[in-house]
Order: sequence, then C-alpha cells, then structure tokens
Amino acid sequence: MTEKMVFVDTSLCTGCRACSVACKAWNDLEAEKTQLITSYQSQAATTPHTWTYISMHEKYENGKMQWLMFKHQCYHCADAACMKACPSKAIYKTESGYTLIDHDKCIGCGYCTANCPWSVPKVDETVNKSFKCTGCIDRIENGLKPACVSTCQPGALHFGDRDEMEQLAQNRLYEVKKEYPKAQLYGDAIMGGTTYLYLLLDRPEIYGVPSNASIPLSLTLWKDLVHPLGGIAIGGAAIAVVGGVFANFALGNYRNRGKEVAESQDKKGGQ
Amino acid sequence: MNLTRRGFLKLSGLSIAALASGLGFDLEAAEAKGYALKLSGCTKIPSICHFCSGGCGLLLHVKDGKLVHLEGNPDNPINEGGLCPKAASLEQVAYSPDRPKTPLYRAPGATEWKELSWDEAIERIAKKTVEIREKTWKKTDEITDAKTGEKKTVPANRAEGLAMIGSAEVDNEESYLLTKFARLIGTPFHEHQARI
Amino acid sequence: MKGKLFRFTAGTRIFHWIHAVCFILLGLTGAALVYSWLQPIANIFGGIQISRDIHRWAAAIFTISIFVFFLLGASGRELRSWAKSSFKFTKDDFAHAKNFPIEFFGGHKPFPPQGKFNGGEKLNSMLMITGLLCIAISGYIMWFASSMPQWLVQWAYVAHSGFALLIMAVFLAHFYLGVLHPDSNQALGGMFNGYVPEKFAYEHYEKWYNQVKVENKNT
Amino acid sequence: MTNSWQDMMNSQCFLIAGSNCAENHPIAMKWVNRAKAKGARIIVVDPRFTRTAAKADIFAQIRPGTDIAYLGAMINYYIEQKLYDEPYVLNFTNALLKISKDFKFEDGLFSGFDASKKKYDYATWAYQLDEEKKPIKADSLDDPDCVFQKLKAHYSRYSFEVAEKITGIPQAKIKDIADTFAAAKPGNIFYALGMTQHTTGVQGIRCYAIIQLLLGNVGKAGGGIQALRGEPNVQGSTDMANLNANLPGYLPYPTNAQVTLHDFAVKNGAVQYKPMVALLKAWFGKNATAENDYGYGWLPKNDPNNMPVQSQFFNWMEKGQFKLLFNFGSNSTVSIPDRKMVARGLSKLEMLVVADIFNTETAQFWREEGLNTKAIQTEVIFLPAAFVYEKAGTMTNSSRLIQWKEVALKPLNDCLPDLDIIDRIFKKMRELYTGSTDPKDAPILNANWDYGHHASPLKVLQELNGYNDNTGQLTASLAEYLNAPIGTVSTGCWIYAGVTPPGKNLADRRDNADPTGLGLNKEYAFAWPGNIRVLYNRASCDANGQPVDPQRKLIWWDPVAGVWTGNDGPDVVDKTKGPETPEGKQAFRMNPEGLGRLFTASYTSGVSASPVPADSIAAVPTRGAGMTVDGPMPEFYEPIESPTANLLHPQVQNNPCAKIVSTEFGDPKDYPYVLTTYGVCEHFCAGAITRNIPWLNEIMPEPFAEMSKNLGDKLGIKEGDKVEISSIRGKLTVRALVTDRIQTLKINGVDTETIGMPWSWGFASLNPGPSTNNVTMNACDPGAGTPEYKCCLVNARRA
Repeated sequence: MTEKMVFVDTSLCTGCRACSVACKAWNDLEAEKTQLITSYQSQAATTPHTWTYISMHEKYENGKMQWLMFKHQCYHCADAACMKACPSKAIYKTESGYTLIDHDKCIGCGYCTANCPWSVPKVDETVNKSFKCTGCIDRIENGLKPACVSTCQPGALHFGDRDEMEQLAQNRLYEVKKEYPKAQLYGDAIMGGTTYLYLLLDRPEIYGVPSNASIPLSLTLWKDLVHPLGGIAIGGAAIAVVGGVFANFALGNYRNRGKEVAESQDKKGGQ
Repeated sequence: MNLTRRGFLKLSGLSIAALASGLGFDLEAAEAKGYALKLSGCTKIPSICHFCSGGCGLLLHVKDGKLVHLEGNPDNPINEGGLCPKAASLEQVAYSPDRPKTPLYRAPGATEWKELSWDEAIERIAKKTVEIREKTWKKTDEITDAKTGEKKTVPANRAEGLAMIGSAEVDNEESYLLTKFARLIGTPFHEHQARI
Repeated sequence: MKGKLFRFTAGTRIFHWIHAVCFILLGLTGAALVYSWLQPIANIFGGIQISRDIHRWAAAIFTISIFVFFLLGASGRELRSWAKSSFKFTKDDFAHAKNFPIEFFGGHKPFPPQGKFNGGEKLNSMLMITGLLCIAISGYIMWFASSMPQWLVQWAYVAHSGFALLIMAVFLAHFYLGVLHPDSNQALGGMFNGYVPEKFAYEHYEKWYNQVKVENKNT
Repeated sequence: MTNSWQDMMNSQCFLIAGSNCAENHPIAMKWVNRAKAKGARIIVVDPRFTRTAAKADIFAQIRPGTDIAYLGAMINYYIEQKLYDEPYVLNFTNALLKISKDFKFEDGLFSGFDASKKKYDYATWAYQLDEEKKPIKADSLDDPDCVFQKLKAHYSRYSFEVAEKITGIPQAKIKDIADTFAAAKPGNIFYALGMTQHTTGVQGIRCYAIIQLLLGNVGKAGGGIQALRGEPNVQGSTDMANLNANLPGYLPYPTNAQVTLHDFAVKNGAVQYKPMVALLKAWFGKNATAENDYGYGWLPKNDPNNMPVQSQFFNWMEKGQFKLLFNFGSNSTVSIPDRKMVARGLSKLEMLVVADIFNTETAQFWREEGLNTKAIQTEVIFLPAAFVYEKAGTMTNSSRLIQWKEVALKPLNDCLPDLDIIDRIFKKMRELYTGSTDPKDAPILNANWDYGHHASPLKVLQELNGYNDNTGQLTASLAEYLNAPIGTVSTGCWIYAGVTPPGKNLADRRDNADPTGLGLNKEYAFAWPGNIRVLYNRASCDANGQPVDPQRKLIWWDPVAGVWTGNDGPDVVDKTKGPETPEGKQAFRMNPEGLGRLFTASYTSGVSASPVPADSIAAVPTRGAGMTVDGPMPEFYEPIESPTANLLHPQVQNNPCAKIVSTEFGDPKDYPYVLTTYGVCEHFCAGAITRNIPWLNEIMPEPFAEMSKNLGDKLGIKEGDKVEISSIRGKLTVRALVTDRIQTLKINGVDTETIGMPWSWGFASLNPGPSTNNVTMNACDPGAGTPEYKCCLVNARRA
C-alpha cells in the first residue's frame, strides 16, 4: 500500500466532534464522564477510550472573533518518538505510514505517552496496554476511509495518497492565506513528517500544540547514549570481574587464601 | 510481522474467520495482511437519520439480526457518508439498557411505574378514549352568520375532551394515521412540534 | 568472638540484605522491562506485569526501609555515620582508592591506615548512595508520571536508566569484592554474623581496628 | 426549503440569519463549505458568535428579535439604490399591481385593525380590480398606487442608522451585508428557529421573501430561501397536517360555519374542493359518495373561538376542557416555554398516553421534584416505541424529499412502531363501537382503515399516493391526479401523488447520479410536488423561457417540441403552455396572482365577474391568497419582553396581534438582560434521545449560560462558576461560560447585554439538568403560533 495521509483543514472544521463519536463507534470505545472545560470543549486529552477529540480556542483581537478548532489524535509521525521509546518493540510502522501498537507486545509502561510530544498514547491501567488512534488501519486496508474522515460533514478531513494530500494542503494554504496571513501547515516539518497534516489559521501555539515538536533530546540521550554507555559500563565491570577472578587465580591468591583458612581452621581444631 | 498483525486484530476484538460477501473489496487480500474488517459478513441496510431535517442516509451493518456498526451511507447523495455527532452516535440507541422494555402504567396518585402488557395497555387506552369521547361529545355549535348576523346551530361533531400532540419524530405513514385517527374519533385538537 | 571484631549491628545487616535482595529483584525486573531482549527474565517472575509489580513493590520496600533503618536506634546511628563518613573522602582514602585497581586484580600495594570504611568502600558507598537516590527519585517520577510534568518524566527515564546501569556496574564490582575476591571477601562475614577477622580488620582498616581495640579496653 | 441541501453548493453568497446550521443542521455545512471553496461568501447574523459564525466572512451580532429592523433597511437600500433585478421584479412579482387607495400604515398599525379582537380586517389590503375582477397593473414601478411604491414608502423609515440603533449592528456592517448579498448571485438565505421563534417570526421570513424576490434569487439553483426545519420528519408531519388548521396537503381545516362541502369550497377557493374530495375518499373509501357529500359531515369542525395551538394545550387542560392527551414523541415538559404550566395542565388530565423511545420527562412529569406526586390523579400510560431503523416507512426531509427505509433491526424488547400503536388503538375502539347506530360513531365505523394485521407502512404510503377509480390502480403521477375528474381519484395527501405509481415505490429509488453537477439527483427518492427539486424554477428563465444563468440551467421552454423541459421537473402550471401564454408566465402558480408577493394582498383569483348559481362550484377554480395576519408588509415590533422602547412607534411597542399565553411579564428594571435560547450540535431538541446517549453526554455534558466578559466582570462571574438566571416566571442555576463570543451591544445609546442558554435539559435521563424553559416566555406569533423562545428578559447573579 502506498503512503497515506489525512489532511486536516481546520479552516473548515466546525467543531461538531462527530469525528470523536465516529471513532468511538468504530472502535467500540466507551463514553467517559466529562464536564465542560472551556468554551464548548469537554474532552481534555486523548485517553485509552478517546482516541480523537477537538480542542476549541477562542481568540478576540481588534474586534474580530475567531473560534479555532483543532483535532487531536495520533499524528503517525515518520520519526515516531513513541516507537523509539517503546522498550518492548511493540510499536511499529506500516507501509502506509501508520504507527501502530502491537498489544501482544505492549507492556503498558507508558514510555510512549511520556515521549510523544503531544502525549497521545495512553495506558489503560486496567489492562496495562497503551491505546491510541490506529488510523483505522483495518478500514483503510480494506478500501474504506478512516471513520473520522468518513463522518466529517463540513469536509475538514480528507484522506488519500500522501503526495495528493500534500498538494491539496498547499492549494488550500494558498487560498486561505489571502484572508489569514498567519495560516500555515503543521506536520510537514516536524517528526520527520506526520501522517496527519494540518492547515492552521494561526500559529500552532494558539491551538495549544508545539510548533517545534521533535523527538525529545532526553529520548535520544537515553536510547542513543545512556544505554550504549551503560552497556559498556556493565560490560566493562563484568569483564573486570572475570579478569579479577582470573588474575587472582593466576596469582594463586585463592590457593593461598584457602591455605590460610585451612591453617586457621587447623589451629582452631588443634585448640 | 505476523505477531504484530495478530495483536492488532485482538485489539479490535475481531474474528478473522468471517468471509466477505458483497462488500466491494478484496477481503482475502486484506486478510492476508491481517487487517480483518468487523463488517465482513454483514448485510448493509440503509436508513435515515432521526435528528434534524437533513434526511442524511444511515447505513446499518447487521449480522444475524444484530447491529454490528452504524455509519453514514456513502451512497446517499445528501450526506455522501458524512454524519454529525448525533447521527454518528445512533448505534447506542439500538441496545440501550435505558429503553423501557414494556408498556408502563402509572395509576392515579402512584409514585412508581408498573409494567403492563400491550393488550392491557391498548384496551385501557381505547376504553378510556371512548369514555371521554362519550362524556365530552359536542354535537353542535351556535354561530353567528357572518352575512346575516343571525344566530344558527351548526354541526360540531367534536370530542372536546380529547387532544393529540402528534409528531415530527415519526414516519409520514404514522404521522398521517395520527391525523386520520384524531379526526375520525372527533378531535380537531391535534398539534405538534412544528408549532414550536 | 575470638579473633574477630564486631563490625555491623543486626539492623545494618538486615538493612543490607533487604537492599541486596531488592536490588537484585529491581535489577532483573528492571532489565526485563527496559530491554525487550531481556523480557524472558520476566518469565521467572510470572510475566511482565508481575515483574512490574515486583519492581514497584521492591522499590517501595527499598526506599521505605531506608527511612525505617536510618531512624532505628543503634543501626540508625551506624547507618547515619556510614552515610556521613562515605562522603568524607580524605587524603588517606584517596591513597587507598588509587591502589584499588591493583588490589582488584589480586595485587597489593601498601596504603595508609584506613578508618571503618576504606577509600574503595567509600567510593562504592558514594556511588551507591548517589545513584540509588537518583534512581529512587526518578523511579517515583516514572511511577506517578501522569501527575508529573512531561519533561521531568522524560528526563527521569534518562536518569533511571543511566544510574541503574552505572550502579549495576558498581554492584558487579561490589559483588566481586565481597564474594569472589579472595582477600576482601573476608568482609562477608560482617554482613552475616556482624564479625570480621581481626587480622583482616587490622590489614584493611587499621585506624578503625585501633579505635575498636581502645574502646573495648575502656569497656 | 425551496431548494435542497445539495443545491447549496451552487450559491455565491449565503445570508445565514436565524439559523446556526453548523450546530443544528450540520449537513448544511458540507454544501456551504463546498460553495465557499468555489468562492462563495458567508454572512452570519446571530445574537452570539456560533460555530456557524466561526466560518463566516461577515459576522454581525444582533439583539435578539430585531431582525426586521436591519432587513427592512436592506430592502430600503435595495430600492433606493436600484439594486433590485428589474426584469425579475417586473415579470415574476406583484410589484406592478395596484393596491387599494384605502390601504394605510399609520403609527405602527396597518389599516383595518380591530383592537378588541387584536386582529386585522384584510379588506383594505386588496388590489384595485378591473371589471373581470383581476388586479390592475400599473404601467411602471413609479405608479404611486403600485405595490413597489407601497414597499418603498413603507421601508423609507428604515435607514441604516435607525437599524443600528435597534439591532446593535453598526451601520457600516449592515451596508456591507446588503452590498455583499446583492453583489454575489445567486444568493441563498437560511433560517430556522432563530427566525420563527419570535412574535414577529412570520414577518421576518416575509422580509427574506421580499429581499429574494427583489434580487431575483427565488427559483434559481443556488438561490431561494431555506427553512432548515427542526425535526427528522417535521416537513412530513406538516404535510400530514398534525396541526389544528389543516388537513393533509395543506387543505384548510373546515370550520363549523362550513356545514357542507360546498360551503367549504366557497370559503376556501374551489381549488381546495378536489383535494378535499380525494382526501375524504381516502378516509372513507366506498362510504364516501357524491350523495353523502363524500362523508364531509363526519369530519369534526373547528370552532374558530376554541383553537388552541400546541403551547396553549396545557392551559386548556388546566381549564378542564381536555381530559385525555395522546402524546407521540413530544417532550413538552422540557420544550414548552414558561414550562410550569405544563405540569399544571397534565395534572388535570384523566389520562396521559405517551409513546416514545425513552421514558421522557413528559411521561414522568408527576415525578418532578417539587410536585405533590400523590395528589396528581392523572393516569399515565407509557408505550415504548420502535426507533427509526426498527421500522419501515418514509420521512420527508427539509427539501421535500420523501425517502423510504426498510426495517433494519427488529424493535428492541417489546417496542412497537407508532404505526402499530395507533392502528391497534383505532381497531380496538372500532371494536368497542361495533353495532352502534349513533351518528357520532359513523366516522369510526365507516372509515377506510385496513392496513393489515400488522399495519403495513407501504399500504399507508399508497393511500397517500392515492388511487384512480377509472383505472382501479394507484395514481401514476401528480399530473394524473390533477387531470382526473373530481370524485374519481382518492389521495391521503395530494402533494404526495405519484410517489408510489403502480408496482413502484419512487421514495425507494437509489440512483444517486448527478449528470448536471447541480446536485439535483433527480432519480434519487422522490420530492413533492411531482419530483421538483427547485421550487418556482420557472423564475430561473427569462420572458422567453430560456435560462438566465447558463452555468445553472434548471428548466427551459423547448419551442420545437412545444414543452417545458430541463434538468429539473418544470414547476409550471401546464408543461405545454409556452412562455408567452398567461399560464406560461407564472412562476408562482400556488399564488392566486401567479406572482411572487412583495405585498401580501388579499385576493381570490378565478372569481367570476357574473354571479354563479349558489349551489355549484365555479367552473374556473377560485384560489384564495395565503395571508399574513399581522400585516401585508413586515413591520418591526419589539419582542414582548424588551429592554427598550420601540424606536419607530413607541405607542405600538409589540406586535399588536401577538398571542399572549404567559401571565407574568418582567420589567427591564428588574430583569435587565436579554436571554436567547437555542440548541447545541451535540443534543437534539428536548434531549429525550440524546441525553440518553453516553457518547453525546461525553461531548456536551451539561447546560450553561453564555455571557459577555463585561457582564461577567460586572457580576463577578468567571468561566466555570455557577450562575443563577431568573425571570419573573422562574429560575435555574447552570455553569457560566464567560466569553468574547458575546459582546455588549449599544442599543439606542444604551449598553445592552445578551445571555445565551441551550434548552435541551430536563430532570430525567442519563444526563439530567435544569430546564431553561423555566424562565422563557409564552407569547406566540399570531400567524404561525410559534412562541417567542428567542428573547425574554432575565436577571443573573453568581450562585
């Protein structure tokens, strides 16, 4: 399968949240108890039972009101921090570009949660498995659109081949920029390129997402420096221990010590 | 890779065994890769959304009489498969534990419901309707002739005590029978949500 | 006990062995949790989830025991002074530590008289105390990650892994010296019955040996 | 809707005012966004910055209930600046027709007002007629007697400046809206309850009609006026006349003065005679004969002095007239304004029968906290109804599209379709009346009611379609019905004729092809009347019958074949009458003039100049005009509860004809803020279904009150605090949402605050909450009977 992409055109999103419901309907995810947080928003973050939600951002400037909507879900990054962080090799990439969690392998450690720049994957503590958007891989591999895309009435979500979606995004950006000079794409320049590409009307920070999302430095240090160095340290220590044993053996220290002990025991016995 | 795919299937709680019938995609090829669709083996039955007046098409995927999944009907030219959150949530009505299971009866002054059979319910309603109809029948009205100014007696044929709040929430056929029923039993006091 | 010197109180010994057992459990389960190729280790304990539970229980016992034993009467005093002295690294300690590699491989070079804990031991203690403290703090941050700032959790992983690996290396050395090294393993008895051979004590902790002798005379 | 959902993609401009379609008709946004991608402009006028407003090019915040002020200013501007479509106005509207010299508008009242009855006599709202009783046409739009000049004079008072003072929308913005909407054609107007739920609701919508007729937008692809209707089958239920003044197919309901069918025809226009006979034949079958007046006498007759609209039903119960109420799928306990009167009324019933999906607040009214349950003597029977996909049948969407669905799932538990419920009750009643010779029981015993053991929806739909006695078959088309002699065809609803021709069910057609790209989808299901997708489409052609918009061709006159043809079904009187004939000129065939009505004159067409025999129905069918009861041209009146005085005529503050139901009204001194109520995307109407759906409760968990930051500061309330909203009629406490989406308005120089609250909560369900209708006011539009939910006065304080 060729690389796929979902283009999220926030300029068309009406914040109806059908995507969130359709996701739950397709993936049999239970409803959660919520209350309003701000504006009309009630879902605060992805959870093991909420794989996509909309955040709402009210911005009033120079007498002009803007009500900005942002759809959150797994971005299915090309350089997936979660995958790098996963100690269990449970996270993998598909040919189509999706980042998936193999629940046979997942151990529920939550390293993916902590290392995802958006904290998308979440561990269900009752089963100790991490859950997140699957990109509806079962639908797309079977020729259907992802559930969120297929339900989106205002046409804010598009699904297709990666290059086709990128082109569409560029075209829309060109149009939208006329009215919203700060409009920009989000996703193409981060994490090696994401599978969910956004058209935003303003800076990512206005939507509460980091503009410079990247694999955390700590993760790189951890996996690429600390682990190899630590391995060397332990290996070195192990070699030293073995070397020490051999050296002592070669120097006859064990024999001598043995004698000493025997002597002292003899003494004891003699007393 | 096999393991990982199996893991995925487990996540979706799906059976790989089902066969595709008339679903319009190559299930075998898909299954070879391991991504089985929970819709395989389902009959697709179109319906219509029950909220605003858009008339968006629903598509129900039904297996062995059970609803497996509900989503927008891509072949309906109004919504082309799209649904709003209300419509997208409609599969939660199908087996809602909160839907009453039988007719319910609340006696005068009672503080709780009790269950009733349909036969009992229909009989009770019909008898009461007849009783009120008899009691409140208005055979004639006195009116003033607009032209002559004379008082005259004209047929009224009304059951004054019966009223009906009909519905924009039911099908045309049902709505029509509500009108027909109300007029036949003698009540023009028939209104509904279109008014509000 | 004849020919032996009393070195560690019962509390200290129990504390040491609690920590030793916890450490090994933590090391094994931790390794299984962080390296997919070491996951088979988890099977010893009955699977990865049980391993994680063991890791957390062991961690809890490990840290709680510190508070308990450091506050307990005699052993508390002993442990507190051990901890304090470990970070008082004198010229004599340095001189001992300098020769440590030679000692390690079975050689010998004279060193100035040492206190209750010699330079090598102090080095071990310093690394252990600092490392384990960092592991414990980062471990709790990881345990309660959902209520911690994300950057802190991310760095906790680095610290936890880094110090764990370092301490593991230190542990190997400690184990070697305590158990396998033909000379220094004489100290092992101190962790079982509390006594070490007088000769050994004289050779390795001359200052302490003299101090104890004076104290014994006084009592 | 004159057009359809798909047709919205053909628009160049949208005026969305009185509709929050992104939230309450989300499907609209699919097509609006498609038009937008092609360059269409979106104008939203609303008391709040809604999720629809978030997609607008121009947003104007308006004080609730003042739409006519700015719309009147737009009409004035279009006339003054000659921005109207002159050929269209001349060809297709009544602009040139001369109005009676007795017509007047003075001091806020039109001529003919009877203050004691709060009603108008329409006599002076008439045309000047010639000897043939036809309206006299002026030579030009400058004739002082013509409709156009009446319009011009009437709206000359509506300057942008006055409109700003009344509505709070800056003058420049009103001008921008007017210019934008006039420049980008075809322009489309959406409204919904935001426009209807006022005491001036009908007149506000009349403004839309006037604007669209002036701009020549009606009858065109991408044009028209879209009433985005509120419920899944509200179009169908209105077609089926679940209303006290109609019979199916919009026949006027006979009053007690119309003793015979002849009386009925004389009063309502002879065009109503045929559908009435056809309906009676559907209802009484063989028992309806010419000899017995087709059973007309069996119909109950309306007493015009005793005609409560829905929101008055509860007063009628309280007064003791109604003893038994059937309630199918309504949740009045939540949905009726000033709702305390609902429980008072229901408590007086002997029996309440409720059929619904979930156990609604209405069925459980006796359980509400604060009521003395044991003292309530009402017997209540709740009938569990099958849900939409558990039954077969049709629903008619907002664009008149009749769609068939099959049973997808067996009804849950013991639930039954409403069809079976009503069928079983009727059959049981007929059984109880068997053998009765009392004339009052004749309609029950003589009724044509046989839909099978389990009532078959298809049989009912076929009854709606009707049968032709001559062929003994189902009527094949609307034309066949129209051409058949009176008394030879039956139909349960004449506008549905043709939906099920013999052997077919056109409502079940699934061909979604759209060869024109205009979204007509003509082979998909069936739209009444006669499968026409864009109403009044004759107006999309010029005087020669050729399309004026080459991009959006709907119909045209084919001079070779001598027939109206095209992509859509031609909405013409007679397909064979060319554009030069009187019939072929008519774009609005349901109006007696055949013209679009800028001025709703009282007029009956087809009245013979010479006297006709008293007992015959005239050969030329007479057609009466639909009247707007509160004036032939829209006039601005303040809402019943308003924070300010009427700037145009202080002595006539409110609509003089409004139906007042509530008994208590607040003073702005005590209740200084304007409350407006609405629905949200995530819940539906009174919430009986959606508040029982966990996924929806997750995304909209609780009710709230929205207010400006100024008001929040003033009251010491921040977002998330609890706020108590009170009116003279009641109060409730909800979460406060302090937002920039509502701004303080300057109304006639005074700062005025608006508070917004959704109303979908009640005391039962998985997600109970306080009902906003505790505080709203029950005063209705005189024509439509719709209560003024959209504005009342309240106070607010931190709770």
